[in-house]
Amino acid sequence: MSVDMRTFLGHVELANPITTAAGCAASGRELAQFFDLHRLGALVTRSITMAPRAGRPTPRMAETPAGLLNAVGLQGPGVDAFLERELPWLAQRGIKTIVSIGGGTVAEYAALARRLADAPGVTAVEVNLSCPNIEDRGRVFAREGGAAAEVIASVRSVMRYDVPVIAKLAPDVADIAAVARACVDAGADALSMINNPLGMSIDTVTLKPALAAVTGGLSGPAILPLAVRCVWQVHSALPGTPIIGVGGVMTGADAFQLILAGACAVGVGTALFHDPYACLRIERELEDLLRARGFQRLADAVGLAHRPPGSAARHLHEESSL
Amino acid sequence: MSVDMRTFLGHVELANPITTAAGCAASGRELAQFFDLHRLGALVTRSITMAPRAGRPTPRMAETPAGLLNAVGLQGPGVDAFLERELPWLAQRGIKTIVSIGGGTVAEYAALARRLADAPGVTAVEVNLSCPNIEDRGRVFAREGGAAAEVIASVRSVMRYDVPVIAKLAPDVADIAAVARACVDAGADALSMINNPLGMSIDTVTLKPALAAVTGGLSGPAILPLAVRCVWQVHSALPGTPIIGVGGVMTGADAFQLILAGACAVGVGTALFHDPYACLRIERELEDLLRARGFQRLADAVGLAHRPPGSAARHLHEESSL
Amino acid sequence: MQVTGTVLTTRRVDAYHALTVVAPGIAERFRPGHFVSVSVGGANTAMVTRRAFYVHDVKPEYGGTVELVFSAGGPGTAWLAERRARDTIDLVGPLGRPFPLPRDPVHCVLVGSEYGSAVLFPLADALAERGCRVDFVLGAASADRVFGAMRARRMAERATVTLTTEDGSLGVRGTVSDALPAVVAGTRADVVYACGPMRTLRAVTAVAIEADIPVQVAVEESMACGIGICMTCVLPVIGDDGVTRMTRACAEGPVFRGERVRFEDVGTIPFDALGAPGGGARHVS
Amino acid sequence: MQVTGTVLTTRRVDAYHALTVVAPGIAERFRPGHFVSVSVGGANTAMVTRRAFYVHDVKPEYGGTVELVFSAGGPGTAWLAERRARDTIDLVGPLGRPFPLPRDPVHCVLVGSEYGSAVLFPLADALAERGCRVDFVLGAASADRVFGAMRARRMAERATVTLTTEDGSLGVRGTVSDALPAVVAGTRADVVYACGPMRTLRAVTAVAIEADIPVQVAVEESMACGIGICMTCVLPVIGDDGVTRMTRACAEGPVFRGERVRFEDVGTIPFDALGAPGGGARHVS
Ligand SMILES: Cc1cc2nc3c(=O)[nH]c(=O)nc-3n(C[C@H](O)[C@H](O)[C@H](O)COP(=O)(O)OP(=O)(O)OC[C@H]3O[C@@H](n4cnc5c(N)ncnc54)[C@H](O)[C@@H]3O)c2cc1C
Ligand SMILES: Cc1cc2nc3c(=O)[nH]c(=O)nc-3n(C[C@H](O)[C@H](O)[C@H](O)COP(=O)(O)OP(=O)(O)OC[C@H]3O[C@@H](n4cnc5c(N)ncnc54)[C@H](O)[C@@H]3O)c2cc1C
Ligand SMILES: Cc1cc2nc3c(=O)[nH]c(=O)nc-3n(C[C@H](O)[C@H](O)[C@H](O)COP(=O)(O)O)c2cc1C
Ligand SMILES: Cc1cc2nc3c(=O)[nH]c(=O)nc-3n(C[C@H](O)[C@H](O)[C@H](O)COP(=O)(O)O)c2cc1C
Ligand code: FES
Ligand code: FES
Repeated sequence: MSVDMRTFLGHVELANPITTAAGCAASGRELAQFFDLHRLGALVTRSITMAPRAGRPTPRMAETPAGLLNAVGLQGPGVDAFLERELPWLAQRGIKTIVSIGGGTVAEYAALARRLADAPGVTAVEVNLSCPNIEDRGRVFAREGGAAAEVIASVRSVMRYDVPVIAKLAPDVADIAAVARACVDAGADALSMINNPLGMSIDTVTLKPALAAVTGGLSGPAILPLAVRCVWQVHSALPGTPIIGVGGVMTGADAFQLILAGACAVGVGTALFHDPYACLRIERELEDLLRARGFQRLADAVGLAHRPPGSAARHLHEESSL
Repeated sequence: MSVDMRTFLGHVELANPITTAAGCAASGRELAQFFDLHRLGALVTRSITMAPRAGRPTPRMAETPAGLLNAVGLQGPGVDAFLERELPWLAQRGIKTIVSIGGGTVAEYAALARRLADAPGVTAVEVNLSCPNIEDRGRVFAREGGAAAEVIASVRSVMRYDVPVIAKLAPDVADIAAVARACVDAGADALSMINNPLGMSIDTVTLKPALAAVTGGLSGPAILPLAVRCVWQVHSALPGTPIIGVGGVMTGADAFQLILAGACAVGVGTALFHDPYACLRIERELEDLLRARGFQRLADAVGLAHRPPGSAARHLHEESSL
Repeated sequence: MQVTGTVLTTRRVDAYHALTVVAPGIAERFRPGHFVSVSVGGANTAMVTRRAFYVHDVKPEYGGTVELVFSAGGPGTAWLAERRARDTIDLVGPLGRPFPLPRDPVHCVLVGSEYGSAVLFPLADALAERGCRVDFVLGAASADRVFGAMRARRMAERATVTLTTEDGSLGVRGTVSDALPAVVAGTRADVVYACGPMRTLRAVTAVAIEADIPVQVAVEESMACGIGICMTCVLPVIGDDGVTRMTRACAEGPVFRGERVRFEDVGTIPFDALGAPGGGARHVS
Repeated sequence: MQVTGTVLTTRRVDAYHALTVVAPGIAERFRPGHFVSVSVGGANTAMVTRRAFYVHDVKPEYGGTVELVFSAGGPGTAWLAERRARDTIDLVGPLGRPFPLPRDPVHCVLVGSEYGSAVLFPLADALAERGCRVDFVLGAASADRVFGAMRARRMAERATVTLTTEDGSLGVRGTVSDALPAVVAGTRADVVYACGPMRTLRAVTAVAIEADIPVQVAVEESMACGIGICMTCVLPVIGDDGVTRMTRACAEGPVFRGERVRFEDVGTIPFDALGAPGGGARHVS
């Protein structure tokens, strides 16, 4: 018996819940050498910027316990080249594509959205809010609900109504549910979380930061418990909003945790670096787990850990471990 | 040639920089079965509360990749029993003891400080700010600079001037340097970071949260990159303030990372659960590393990664990985 | 103490794996009921916590060996099951408070469920040495999970061995606690010792209370440290003063007097426990 | 492609470890200059990234084997050094763009430093097959780190093998680039192929430019994925259009034309690179 793996981001249907994570699948072509991209729920692009970006100097990566630090710095071709070469390649093949965008000002996000508004093949727009706001001393948009909401409102106002706008949130905040709510109030149709928490590693031989950029984003299994917690808290606060759960997913069981916490789709990033087939494997493992537990539809598992079978909704202190 | 491992928290001298992390050494007696506690730089107690606390229901722990989630809930005997039975045991043996305190209101912290003010054998007081503020809808003090500062000011005003007050900070904030500055402005003599970021795990067999308390604190190697980053950012902002670096330290090299980032002492928590001798081993490994790299004094390594040998101070974007 | 032990032999015993490890210091200090904690996963593992195991057997060879019996479930026990002779493993132990032994040569019934039976054999030896009569009740879900039946039969020349399985594939259909009342009555037992899952210990304790004889249970709680410092392994236990405290299974246990354990409240903080929220004590969260 | 390969043999070669792995699919597709990435640490490891290794040798046995040569430094290579015959390892490959081969039977100098020499032997075979003359310059810090001297001597019957060590313990004292100009002149080389650390490749490239002959270098950059999706392995390379781009060593490389690599700018973003901060392009951070 096969499980109905379809899921919805707003009114956009995905054939299955497993997507790539933003910035972890380059242009798509690289992974296409390994498997048919149609088997993805969706491909999420790297965060597209207005101008081409060379990114950060190397070293850009450092391994940490069960994790990876990266400071790539949104290297990419810029929106013109993206619309000319990358998006059409995906669109012609009919690959569901969620375009991630990144900017330094509200106006830049809006301008990016405008460029995407008429482009064919944009399934949804994911707004990477983990970019420094150059009009606010480099403060990252995602760390402040007001700034995040402004970006979302401006993007939402520009995009066609049938293209969902997804706000991608970062965990480095005191209250992720508050930031999420601000984004939804500003018009976000869905949320994606988590982007990389900021980390750092120091090389004890050279006595210098391991990354040229000093700090970098932490990804991989180490952050799975943070992702599960963020998805849980936001789904608690906004049960009606679709969530793409991202962060440290290496197996179907990891994806299942995010789904039980409230995600209806799951992004896979660092796992792809280890296993180019990770998305397919995780999708298969997830389906097997669902089937083994008697689920006929993925949708029935979404957020289920909030309503344990046979018990009334629980009211629990969730704010502190102490 | 032996390295001078002495370090200072304010004007309190520790023979070496390695301490236990708060809440990870019970009453001290448990570890004393394994080694002589005098060999610690200091013993940090569990967070002492006014009343005895039974803590949270079990399960209280879940393993995560390179990490551990705990939701113990500050189980402890309360300040009376602590002053009667635990502190005297340590004081009589002359073990340097940093007493951690936890409360639900500013007044409760102040009351705890008052109880400690006259107690003999208090080397320093560490204020655990990761407790929910029952006067602010359970918002954790450490997540809001103002609330944290109020607690620190009230504790500082009560403690004897020669007993340093250490503010223990949590990483679940948008700007840890801002919280740190608020605490220092309110009178904190030193800072300790990081407390556990909030995480969660879901049991994919029972389909329920793995912890009875739903969410819990993440500790262990997974969080080392977050701890290094926090110490780095705060030392950058407040180079004169002593920092106890805590979070995921399993080896001397991990401790060395925190020291190069700006910590002058290092707390060891989860590693003790795996290796009761962890503090001694880490101290030895750290000393070996320092010696191998030609350091004669630990103090010379503190914060050194901010000033790489042979180069001018760097100015680097540190706010974002992107 | 911490010991790097060399694996001497590995074998399968029905559903279980048995590992004999050279660990002189631990073997020497061992008393029945002690457990050890094992570091799993090797260098650069993502598994940060040790795994706890009862010591099944101690032998004097090579300065002292300990045998562990375990079922491979999660990743840590799966790793352990892959160890081979000459591999080394890192043990901390012996840990916990062992079974108290009676001074007089009394009649004892030893009750074990699943791998819980493993811990009973060194206990049986110690009891036999003191001239106690030792009867066994060993059970599990199915025949391949009943541990130690043969050895029990060999030991219990002048006593009885009762086997139970839930599926009836061996011995009496049912659980050890179903079979226990008859054994207690038949052997005129003075004391019961038990090890197994919490629900088994609860039922066994009820039987002993009913029979008005003391019962010592060795419990199993999730443990992050095994040495009393992490406070994750607690269960509600009534103290000598009548006060219920959240008590560490690793440091104050794993052996408790059965009637002192509030089995029905395991997994909760009973409202009348010392420091319970609302229980007189103010709480901060 | 991803292959679970069985280790056939392991051996020590001076300072290096060599591992022969049965990996038919990879062996079949292999061209000289390709590399593979290896998953390290086994189940439940804390090491999340693969390690990249050049393929030293490919043999048809067992459907196809690949041999890797590596020095055990960090935890991943240390783990790999502990593999034994019959263990399985997980490989992805062949990866990268291989060395371009000349159409004509030209004179080639192959320059290898440390384990970088390993990648030159399948290349030498391919060149020899095309009737090229192949001379070697192999070097390292010390004698035990010069890889492949014997094999080079065996291959290069009608050609020369020059060895260099920085400590003078073998061959000429100095580096491969010190020795290279004389070899290029003496053999009237038409092309240079090189593999080794970045500073070696930089010096070798300078020699080739000076001699006005093409040079192909196989570079080594820290890689998190090896398949072109993580963007961590970039270095500044000048394109056919004269524009410098931060170019992926794994996908566009690891083999580049030496004069196209801006060695002096590796580890920086040259101000004139496409998308450099301030370089015409607006930047968001
Ligand atoms: C005092 C004591 C003695 C024990 N003796 C034995 C024995 O002799 N034979 C045997 O097979 N098992 C024994 N256990 C149970 C054994 O510790 C667990 O089966 C084992 O830890 C599970 O590890 P895992 O990697 O397979 O599972 P995982 O689920 O990956 O374990 C994850 C974490 O949870 C903890 N954990 C999970 N299940 C248990 C459990 N049932 N009890 C305690 N901690 C758990 C682990 O220690 C680990 O920290 C004993 C437990 C205790 C507390
Ligand atoms: C294309 C290519 C081919 C290579 N071929 C060989 C070879 O044939 N033999 C050999 O001995 N080594 C080779 N290397 C280097 C080898 O990949 C590293 O030595 C190895 O990854 C270090 O792993 P570790 O666990 O010992 O060190 P760690 O420091 O623990 O590695 C941590 C992380 O950094 C990366 N890393 C560290 N050093 C290097 C490095 N020098 N190059 C690339 N990534 C690095 C690792 O991949 C890992 O992700 C090659 C590298 C590349 C890029
Ligand atoms: C190398 C790398 C590049 C990334 N680039 C982007 C990006 O361009 N935009 C974005 O929103 N997130 C980016 N991310 C974050 C991921 O999309 C994802 O949120 C995060 O890595 C956690 O998931 P993971 O643990 O599965 O990798 C990047 C992550 C990595 C590791
Ligand atoms: C079981 C457990 C109990 C803890 N109890 C306290 C506590 O009482 N007070 C406190 O400030 N921090 C407490 N912490 C946090 C630690 O002191 C430390 O900040 C954190 O665990 C990170 O360090 P580690 O990775 O070395 O464990 C506790 C951590 C653990 C794992
Ligand atoms: S397991 Fe840590 S206190 Fe018992
Ligand atoms: S290693 Fe990932 S892009 Fe090259």
